[in-house]
Amino acid sequence: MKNTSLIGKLISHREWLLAGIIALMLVGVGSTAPFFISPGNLAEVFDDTAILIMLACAQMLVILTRCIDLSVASNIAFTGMCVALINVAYPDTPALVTLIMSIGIGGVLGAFNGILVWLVGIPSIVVTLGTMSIYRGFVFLLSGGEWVNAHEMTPQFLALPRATFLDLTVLSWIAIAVTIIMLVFTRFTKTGLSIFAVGGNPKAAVYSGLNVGKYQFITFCISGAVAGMCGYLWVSRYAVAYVEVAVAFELQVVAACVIGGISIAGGIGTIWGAALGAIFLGLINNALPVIGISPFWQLAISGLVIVLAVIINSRSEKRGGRRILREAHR
Amino acid sequence: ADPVRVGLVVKSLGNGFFEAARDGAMEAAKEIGNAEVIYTGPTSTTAEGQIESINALMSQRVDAIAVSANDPDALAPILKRAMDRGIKVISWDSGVADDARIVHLNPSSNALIGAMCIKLAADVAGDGGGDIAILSATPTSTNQNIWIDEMKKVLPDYSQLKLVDTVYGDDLADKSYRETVALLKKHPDLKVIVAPTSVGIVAAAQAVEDQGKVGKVFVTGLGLPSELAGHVDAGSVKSFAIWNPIDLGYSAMMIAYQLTQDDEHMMIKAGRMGTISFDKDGNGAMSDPFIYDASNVHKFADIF
Amino acid sequence: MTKDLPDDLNNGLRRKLMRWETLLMFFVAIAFFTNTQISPYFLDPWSLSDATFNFTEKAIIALPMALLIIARDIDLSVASTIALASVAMGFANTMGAGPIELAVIGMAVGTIAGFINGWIITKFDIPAIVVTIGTMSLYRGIAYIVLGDDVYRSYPSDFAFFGQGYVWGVLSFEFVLFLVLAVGFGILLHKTTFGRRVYAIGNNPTAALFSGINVKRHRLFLFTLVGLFAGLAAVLLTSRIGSTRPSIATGWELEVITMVVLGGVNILGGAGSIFGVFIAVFLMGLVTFGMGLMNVPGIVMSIFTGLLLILVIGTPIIWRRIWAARKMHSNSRN
Amino acid sequence: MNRPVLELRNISKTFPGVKALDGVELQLYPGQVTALIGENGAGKSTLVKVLTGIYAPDGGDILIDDKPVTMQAATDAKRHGISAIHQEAVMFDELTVTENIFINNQSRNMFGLLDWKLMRTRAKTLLEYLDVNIDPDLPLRELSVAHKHLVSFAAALSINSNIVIMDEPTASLSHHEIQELYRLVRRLRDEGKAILFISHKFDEIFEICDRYTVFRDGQFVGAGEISDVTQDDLVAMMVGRTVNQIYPKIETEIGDTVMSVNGLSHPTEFDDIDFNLRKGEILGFYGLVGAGRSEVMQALFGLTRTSSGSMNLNDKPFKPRNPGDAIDQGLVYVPEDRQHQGTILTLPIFQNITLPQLGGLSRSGFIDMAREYDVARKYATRLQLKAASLSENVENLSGGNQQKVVIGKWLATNPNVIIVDEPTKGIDIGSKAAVHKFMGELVAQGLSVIMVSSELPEIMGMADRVIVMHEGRIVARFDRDDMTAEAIVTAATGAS
Ligand SMILES: Nc1ncnc2c1ncn2[C@@H]1O[C@H](COP(=O)(O)OP(=O)(O)OP(=O)(O)O)[C@@H](O)[C@H]1O
Ligand SMILES: Nc1ncnc2c1ncn2[C@@H]1O[C@H](COP(=O)(O)OP(=O)(O)OP(=O)(O)O)[C@@H](O)[C@H]1O
Ligand SMILES: [Mg+2]
Ligand SMILES: [Mg+2]
Repeated sequence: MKNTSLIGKLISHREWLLAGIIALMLVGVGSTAPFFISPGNLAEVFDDTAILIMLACAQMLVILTRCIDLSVASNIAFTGMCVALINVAYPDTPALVTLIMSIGIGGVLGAFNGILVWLVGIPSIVVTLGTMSIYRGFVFLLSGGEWVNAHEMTPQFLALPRATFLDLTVLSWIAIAVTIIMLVFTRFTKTGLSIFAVGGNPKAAVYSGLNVGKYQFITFCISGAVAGMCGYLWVSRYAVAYVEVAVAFELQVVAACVIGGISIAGGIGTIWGAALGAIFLGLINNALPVIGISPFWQLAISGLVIVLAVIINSRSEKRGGRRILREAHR
Repeated sequence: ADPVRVGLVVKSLGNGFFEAARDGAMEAAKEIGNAEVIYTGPTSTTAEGQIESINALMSQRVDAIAVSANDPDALAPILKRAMDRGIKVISWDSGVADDARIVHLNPSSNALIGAMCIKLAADVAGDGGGDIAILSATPTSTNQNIWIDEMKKVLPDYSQLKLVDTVYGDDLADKSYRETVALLKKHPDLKVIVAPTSVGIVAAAQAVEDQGKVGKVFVTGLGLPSELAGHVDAGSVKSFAIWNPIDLGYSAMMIAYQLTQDDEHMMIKAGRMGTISFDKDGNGAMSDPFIYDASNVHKFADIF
Repeated sequence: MTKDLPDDLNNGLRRKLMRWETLLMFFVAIAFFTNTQISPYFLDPWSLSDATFNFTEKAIIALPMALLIIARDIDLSVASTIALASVAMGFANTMGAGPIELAVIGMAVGTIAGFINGWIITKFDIPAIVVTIGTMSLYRGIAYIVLGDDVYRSYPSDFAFFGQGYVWGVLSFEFVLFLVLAVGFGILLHKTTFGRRVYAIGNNPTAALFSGINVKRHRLFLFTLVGLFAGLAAVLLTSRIGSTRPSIATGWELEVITMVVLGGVNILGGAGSIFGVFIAVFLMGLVTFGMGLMNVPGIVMSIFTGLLLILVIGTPIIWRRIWAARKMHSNSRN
Repeated sequence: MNRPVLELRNISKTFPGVKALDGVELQLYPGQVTALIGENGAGKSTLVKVLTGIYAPDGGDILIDDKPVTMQAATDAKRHGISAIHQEAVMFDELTVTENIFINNQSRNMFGLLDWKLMRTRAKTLLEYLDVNIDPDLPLRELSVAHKHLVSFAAALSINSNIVIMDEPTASLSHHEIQELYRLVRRLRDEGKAILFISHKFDEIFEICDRYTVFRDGQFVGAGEISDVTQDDLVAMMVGRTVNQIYPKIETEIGDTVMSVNGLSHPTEFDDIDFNLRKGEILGFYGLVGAGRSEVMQALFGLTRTSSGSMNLNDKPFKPRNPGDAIDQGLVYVPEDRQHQGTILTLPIFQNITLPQLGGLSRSGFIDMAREYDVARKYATRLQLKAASLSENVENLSGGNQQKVVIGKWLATNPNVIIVDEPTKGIDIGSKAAVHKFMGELVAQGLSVIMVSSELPEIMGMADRVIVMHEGRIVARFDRDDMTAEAIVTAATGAS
C-alpha cells in the first residue's frame, strides 16, 4: 500500500521521473563510453543543448496559454541573418550590442505573431504556420540567398558564445540564466501566474479581469525575443548564416516541451519539465553516435521516446475518478 | 530570333559554389549573345524542390535545362518528360540517370577527384599517417557518393591511412558541424577529415577550431578559396582542392546551348574551355582540380 | 405560441459557407487574372496539366485531413507515413511485387500507420498533435533504418502509370483521381450521417458521446482514413518520381495542413467544407504556378503562401468584427 | 431610507438576435440584500456581466455613489469595489486554492515579487471565516464542486468590496452549506455591504432578501420591499401570468417492471445499487450533490464501466457497452450539464434534435434532410420551443429552451425509459412547470422516468417512489405514501 503510493507520488512528479531516466541514460552510456560522462564532455553536451533549453522554456510559456509558436526556427534564421549582415556592414559593433539587437529583432517578430493572435484573433497555429514561411522567406530576400560565412564575421562576433567561464561556455551560462529568470518569472510574478491562469481556463481568466489575448501576446513576445537571441547565438556558434538555418527545429522544441510534460491543452507545465525535456533530447542526439548506434536510428529513437513519454505522462495525469465510496479513501 | 533560354537548375540557392557557376553561365550567355540563363533551384537540397523548379521551366518552354541533381533517380521521370517536350537536358556537377539527360558534364574526372582527396589527406597526415574520416553532403548526393567510392578504391595504396568513418552533414552547416564534433569525440586519434563538399569543409574546419584541435586534426577536401581563406590562416585547413566553378557553369551553359543548335553530342565546343569530349554513356569531364594552400588562397579568395 | 418555427432549413448554414467560398473564389480570380497578365505561357493546357503534379498528391491527403481537423484532431505524421509506405513499396519491389501489389502494399502500410496513430490517441486519450509529432519522427526514422543512405529504384514500368500516366488528353490519372475523390469526400462530409457525426464530434465531443455516437471509433476511423490516403499519396509520388529515399516528401505535413486551413476549415474543429478545401488547393496551385513562371524561388513563394494564409483567415474575422460593431452601433442608436 | 450605493439607469445590451437587456434599472442599498428575479433568459446574468465589466453595455449609465463610471474589464469592477460570484464556476482547476483566491489581487514582497507565504496565511483566514476546512495548497481540481464554489466565495471576499453580487450561489450547495451561506450573507449585510442575490428559489428569497427587482424578457418590471409582496405576486410579475400548479402530479396506471438493476457496483464511485423501475412510473433519486447519482445513471447509459452487477431491460439482459447500445434498447439519459453534455451549442437546433437517431433518418447512410426537419419541427412544437428558427444555433437560446432541446432530442428516439438528471437545475419557474407537465404526460403515455434531483419539493411533488443515495450507496427507499421531507433529508445526510 505504502509502496504504490510512493510510486504514485514519483510518477505524479514527472520531472523526477524524467530526471531519473536522464540519470539512467548517463549511467548506461557512461558504462560503454566512459569519456562521455566526464565533466568536460557533459559540459559540451550541455553547450550543445543550451539553445534547445532556452527555446523550450520560452515555448512552454506559449503552450501554457493554449497557443503554439511554430515560427521560432524561422525567427532564428531571420534574426541570425540580420545580425550577421549587420556584423558584416558594421564590424565594430560590440558583441553585447549585437546580442541586445538580436533580442529586439526577435521580439518584434514575436510581437507580430502576438498581435495577430491577440488583436486579429487568428488561431496561433495558423498565424505561426504563416509567419514560419514568411520569416524564412524574408531571410532569402534579406540575403539574396547568399551565405554569410565565418571569414566574413568578426572575431568578437564569433567569440561571445565560445568564451568560457568556470569551465562552461558563455552560451551555457546564458541558458542557465534564462532558465532561472523563467523560473522566477513563472513562480513569483503576477504575469507568470496569469499565464498559467489564462491557459488553464480562459473563460475564468476573463471573469477575473485577465486579458487572455494580452497574455498570449506577452508569451509570443518572450518566445520571439528568446528565439532572436538564439538566432545570434546559433549563427555565431556555427559561424555561418544562411536561409536554411535551424530548419524544422521548431518540432524539436515542441517535442522537448511534450517530453517535459507540458500539456498541449494549456495551463499545465513547469520550467523544470521543459528544461529536462530539452536536455533529454540533447542527450539522445549526443549519445547515440558515441555508443555506436547508426545515425539513421536517431530519428526513430527520438520519435519512439516522444510517443512513450506522452503515454507515460497521460497515465500519470489520469486521476481515476472522484472516489465517492468511503473505503476507497482508506 | 528569340534568344535561346537555358534553365540552370542548381542543388540549392545561396551556395557560393553555385553562385560562382551562375556567373560563369552568365558569361557564356553574354559571349553567345542570343542566349539567356534562368538560374533557379530550391533553397534546401531536396529532389522535390528541384522537380518543382523543372516543372516551372517546362511551363515556360525553355530550350534547354542544365541540372546539378540532388537525386539522380527522383529527377529522372520529370527530365524524361522535359525531353519528350523537346527540351535539351544535360546534367553537370552532380548527374542524373543516363537516360534522363543527353550528356553529363563532370567537373573533372571522378577518379582524379577521389585520388586527389586522398592524396591531400596523405600529405597533411605526414609520414606517420593516421585515422581519416569522410564528411559528405546528403547520403543521396550522386557526385559525393561516386567520389567516396573512388577514394575507397585508391585507399589501399596508402597503407598509412585508415578510413574509420563516413558521416553525412546534408550540406547544412550546423548539421555538418555537429557531425564533425561527434567524429572528433568518437575517434580521439583522428588525423584528417576529408570533406568533398564546400559546405561541409567550412563547417568541419570551424568545428576543429572550436574544439581546440588545430594542429592535431586537419581538414581537407573540396572547397572555395573565398570561404576557406580564414581557415587556412587559422591552420585547421592546410590545403584543399577545387576546380573553377565559374568555368564549370560556363561550360555547362555552352554545352546546353550547343545542343540546341545541333545534334552533335560526342564532341561539343565549349567556348574558351575548348572542345569537351563525351563517352558513349554521355559522360565528359571538364578539367583537373587545382590545389590551394596558404601560398595562393588569398589571391583566389577574391574571385570565387 | 405553438406556431411552427420558420422553415429556413440550411439557409443560415449555407450562407455562412458561401461567404467563405466566395472570398476564396475572389482570390482565385485575382490569381488567375494576374497569371494571364504576367506570362504568355500560362494558358497552355500542357503547362496547366504539368502544374497540377506539384499539388495533387498533397491535395489528396488534404481531403481526409479536412475531415480529421473538423473532428478536432490533426495528423502531423502524414509526410512520414508517405516515406514509410514508399520504403515498404521499394522493399516489396525488390521482392518482385507487381504494380498493383505495390499500390496495395503502399496503401496498406499507410493505413496501418494511420491506425496506430489513432489507436494510441484514442486508447490513451492524448492530444493528436502530440502523438503525431512523435510518430512523425518514428515513421520517418523507421524509413531511415530500413533504407539508410540507400535508394530503391527501378520500379516496374507499368507502375509509372499511377503518377505519370494520362487518362484522357492532358488529364493525368492523379488529377482525375483527385477530382473524383473530392466529389466523394464532399458527399461523405455534407450528405451522410458519418459527415454529420464528424461535425458533431468536432463541435462538442462530450455531447456527441452522450448522444450515442461512438466517438473513439469515429476518430480511430478518421486517423486510419488519413493514413490510407497518405499511403495512396505515397503510391502516386513514388510512381511519379520513380524512386524512394527516406527523405521523400519532407515537410509536406505543413503544406497539407495549410491547404486545409486555407480552405476555411477551422483549425480548432467543428467547421469547414470540402468545397472550400477544393478551391484552396487551386488557389495555392495557381499562386505557386504563376510565381514559378516568373522563376520566383520557392522560398519567396512561401512568403506569399504564408501571407495568403494569414490574409484569408484574418480578413473574414476582421470583417465580421467591423460588421458586428456597426450593427451594434446602429442598434444602440435605435 | 439611505441612498443607493449603486444605481443602473436605462442599461441595454444586445446580442445578435437577442435583446438581453432593454433599458433596465436597478438600485442596491448598503446593508440590504436585493433579490434579482426573472425567468431563464430574463437577462439576470447578463446584467451581472455588465456590472463586472465582462460585457460593455450598448447604452445606459452605471452610477456608484452617484458618480457615473465605466467598466472596461473585470479589473474596473474590482477598483470600484464590486465583487461577484458568477453563475458558472469560473475557477482555475490547475491552480492551488491560494492562487485561485488571489488571482487578481496578489500581495508582493519588497522585491516586487509575489509573497506566497503571506497569501497562504490570508487564504487560511478567509476560509476559516467561511467556516470551511480546505487546505489552501491543494490544487482546485481535487475539491468537490461545492468546495470549489466556496473557494470562489473566498476569492470574492478577498477583495475589499462594498458591493457583492451572487448569481445563483446555492445551485450546487448542499443543505448544510446553504445554511452556512445564509449566515455569511447576513454577516456581510450587517457589515453594511450592498448585496445582489440572484435565485430561482423563492424560499431563500423570502428567507434572506430585503428587496427585490424583477426582470422579464430583458425589461425591468418592478422593484420593492420583499415584505410587501407574496410569492404569487412575484411569480405574476416574472411570467406576466399566474402559475398555479408547479408540480402537477398526474396519477397514472403503474404497470409491470420494465427495468431491474441488481447489485450494480463500481470500484470507486458506487456500490451495490439495486432497484426496479415499473412502467408509467417516476422513480426519484435524491441525495446531496456528489452522492454519486449521476455516476450510477451514466453507468446505466453505458458511459461508465461497472465492476459487477446485472441489469434487465424489458425482460432481456441489458449490458450497454456505450450509449449507442442503451439508445438502441430504448433507454436514454438527459444529462445534468446541458452545455457540455446535453447539447452541441454551436450546431443548429434541428441537428441537435436528430443527432441520436441519424441512422433512422437516413437511407444507406445519406441523410434525408426533409424527414430530419419534420422530426425536429414536431418536437420543437410539442415542447413549445422559443427560438427564431430551427436553424438557429443552440447557444443563442436561453437555459430553459436549451433544456427543451435536450429533452426533445431524446423523446425523438421514442425511448421507453428516460433518465433525467437535474432536469430543472437553473431553470425558471415557467419552464420548470412546462418540464414537469411534460414528464407527467410522458408517464401517462406509458414511459418510465428516472428523475435525479437535488430539489426536495420537486422530488416529493413528482416521484412515485424515492431512492436516497449517500456516498455511492442506496441508504433509503420511500413510497409516495410514506415519504416525509425530514426522513428523506436525514437519510441523505448519512445519519442513521
Ligand atoms: N454571449 C451571448 N451571446 C448571445 N446571446 C446571449 C449571450 N449571453 C446571453 N445571451 C442571451 O441573452 C438572454 C439573457 O441571458 P441571461 O444569461 O442573462 O439570462 P438569465 O436571466 O441569467 O437566465 P438564467 O436564469 O437561465 O441564468 C438570453 O436570451 C440568452 O440566450
Ligand atoms: N471535484 C470534481 N472535479 C471535477 N468534476 C467534478 C467534481 N465533482 C463533480 N464533478 C462532476 O460534476 C458533475 C456534477 O457532480 P455532482 O457533484 O453532481 O456529483 P454526482 O456524482 O453527479 O452526484 P449527484 O448526482 O448525486 O449529485 C458530475 O458530472 C461530476 O462528474
Ligand atoms: Mg443566469
Ligand atoms: Mg449529479
